[in-house]
Amino acid sequence: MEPVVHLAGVVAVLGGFPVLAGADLRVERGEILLLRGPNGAGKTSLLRLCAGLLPVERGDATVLGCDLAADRTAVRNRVGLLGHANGLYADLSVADNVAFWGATVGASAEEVAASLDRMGLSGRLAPVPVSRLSAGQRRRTALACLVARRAELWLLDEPHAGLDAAGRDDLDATLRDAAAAGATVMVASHELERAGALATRVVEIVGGQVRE
Amino acid sequence: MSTWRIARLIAAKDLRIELRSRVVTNQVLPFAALVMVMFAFALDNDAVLTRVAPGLVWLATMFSMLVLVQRTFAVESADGALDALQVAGVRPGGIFLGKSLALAVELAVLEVVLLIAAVVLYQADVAGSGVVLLVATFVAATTGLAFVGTLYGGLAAGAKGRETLLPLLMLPVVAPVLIGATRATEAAFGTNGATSSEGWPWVGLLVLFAALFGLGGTLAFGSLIDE
Amino acid sequence: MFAVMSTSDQTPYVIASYVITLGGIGLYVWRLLARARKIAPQVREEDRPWT
Amino acid sequence: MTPTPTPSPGRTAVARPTGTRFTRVLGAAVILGMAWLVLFGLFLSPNDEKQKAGVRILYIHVPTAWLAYLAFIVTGISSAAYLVKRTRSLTWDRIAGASAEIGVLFMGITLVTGSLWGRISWGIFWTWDSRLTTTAFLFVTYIGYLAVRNLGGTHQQRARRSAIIALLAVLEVPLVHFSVKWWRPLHQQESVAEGKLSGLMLFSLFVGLIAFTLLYVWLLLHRQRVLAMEDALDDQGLDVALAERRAEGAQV
Repeated sequence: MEPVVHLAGVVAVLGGFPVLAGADLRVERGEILLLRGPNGAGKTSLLRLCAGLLPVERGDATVLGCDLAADRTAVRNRVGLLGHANGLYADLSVADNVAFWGATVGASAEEVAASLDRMGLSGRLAPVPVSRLSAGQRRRTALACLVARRAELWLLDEPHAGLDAAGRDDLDATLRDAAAAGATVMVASHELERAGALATRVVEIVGGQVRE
Repeated sequence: MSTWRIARLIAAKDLRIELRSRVVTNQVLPFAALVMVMFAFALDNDAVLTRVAPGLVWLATMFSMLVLVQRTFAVESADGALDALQVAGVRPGGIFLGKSLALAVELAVLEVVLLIAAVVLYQADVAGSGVVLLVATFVAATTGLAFVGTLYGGLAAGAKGRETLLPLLMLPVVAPVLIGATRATEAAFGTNGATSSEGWPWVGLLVLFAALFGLGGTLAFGSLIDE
Repeated sequence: MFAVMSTSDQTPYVIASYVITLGGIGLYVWRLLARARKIAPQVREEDRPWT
Repeated sequence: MTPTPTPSPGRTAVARPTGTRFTRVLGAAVILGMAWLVLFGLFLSPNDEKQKAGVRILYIHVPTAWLAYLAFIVTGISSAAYLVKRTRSLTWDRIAGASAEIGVLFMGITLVTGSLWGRISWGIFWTWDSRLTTTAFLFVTYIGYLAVRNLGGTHQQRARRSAIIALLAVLEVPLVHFSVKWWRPLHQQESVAEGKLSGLMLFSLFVGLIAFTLLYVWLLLHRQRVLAMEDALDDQGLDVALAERRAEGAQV
């Protein structure tokens, strides 16, 4: 079965610096992969590359059957990325944000409502503008947007950061459900005991390279 | 998702943000009106003011547009929404048309205020037959400006330290709109004997400008915001 | 149509235009070749196919 | 594929970094041409009975203007060539960049000599006629293009972004030209004055055109090669950084 993500000797450059220096990685469908590694090792760049945001300077990268070196826009609507930034509109309410991001990929109103429910946001928080939310609540909103995306490949960068205990449980449950439903998840995280229990496989990223 | 549906979705989102944040109504409109008053201080001769009123309206529009474009893309890059839009695989042409539509609506509101200011402050008056010409000029010029503003605003929003690039790139490009719209508005106002029939060739130029940059922008936008 | 200006008055402008043109180009050429000489040693031989 | 750490090239100075036999011959021709231009333009050719000595400025003003326009046409064509998948190569991007830079230089000179000529012919430094205004507009537009060129990102991103801005600029030129032409028709005096050069004066103008065209080709070759070396340096720097990055990975 063709791997969801296949990287071979991938080099990526950011501001002249090789953030990825020959990364090799294979990820199969349904896996929850944990990417561990010190700051600046290249975790974030790897996720952004898989999402088609970072150009492949050298090497080959195939995600969901799309060759990123040739055209890195084809893969985008099948991938969900939650980076350090939440990608939310501060002036809009929680419900408006999730509805907008769901609509960009054609999610129905029910799916949007389910996503809000899933992350415990359908109550009094829904009409509140994102600008007045706490960091944890914003993270939940961003996750709700990701759930509404129904992506085949989930890419999450330090998702547990800023979440309270309940939030982390919801997150883990969401990721397990997504993997069970056939999606593939890649999580970059420092929190080993938390993410370790969740992951089906752990890899180390050091100096822009991947070590099993 | 067709490009038009995406465009409507993004335009609605932008306008809803504006309704919630009220930046245009509370900050940009007063700024534009203030610019018109400053012109009056600077030129302080009523005959001159009336004669150059059309030029001043469009100059104030240009400067206010820089602020509007910077605002509309600051909203996107504040929390990484521009990246999220790209990852959502939204057709760049749709983003371009959507943001242009929202920008055009904001520009139109701004131009109405400026026109009122011109009539009140500069005693500009529209000859009866000129009204049709005036509306046509404003619609064509606003569309062209919205396309150019969104296109070069997208490039400037790409990465840090690019905001200063926006005026350098955009202002030369809108020179034909400044010339065309001003001449057509003069014809509509009947300034120094201009008849409204003289204005229509300029409207033709504005329509051509809007069409070219509408097409060019839809094709080029994806590459310009790709960081 | 043409401003009344004696030939002798015009000469400084004519000289100035030639000095500005040739001087500007000379400056650009000098800066260009200096830049070439500075970075050429660091570039590998095969990256300079024209030699 | 681990890159072999590049042998650090010796510090020996390179005799002709971007020169070849062809550019040496071309360079000699350019110098000869310029000498002829100065000789004929300033000394051997007579004054014009109407413009008097002013006509001498035209022998350099007109060629630099022509070459500036040619430079921007080359930038437009090579930008289009880069965007077409079949002919995509960074060489096109470098030609576009080099030509635009030379174009801005020539355009700047054209504007200065143009205003000097205006000063002694019509008594004023600047008139808003359609040619001068379009020239000034192109000057500012391509300064914007050069600013876009060094916005960073990979060479491919730089090339794609610059090519699009160049094509948008090309789209823009007719719009500006017509809007200005309707606004202020061409200045009768200038077009008349140029039209009727003859004899030695026409010859001087001809020498100017030849000399400046050769100069443009010479500059383009050298500038493009400097850009090629700078890109190669970036890639080389990347190999070194990659080696260091891998070493960092190995120690942990």
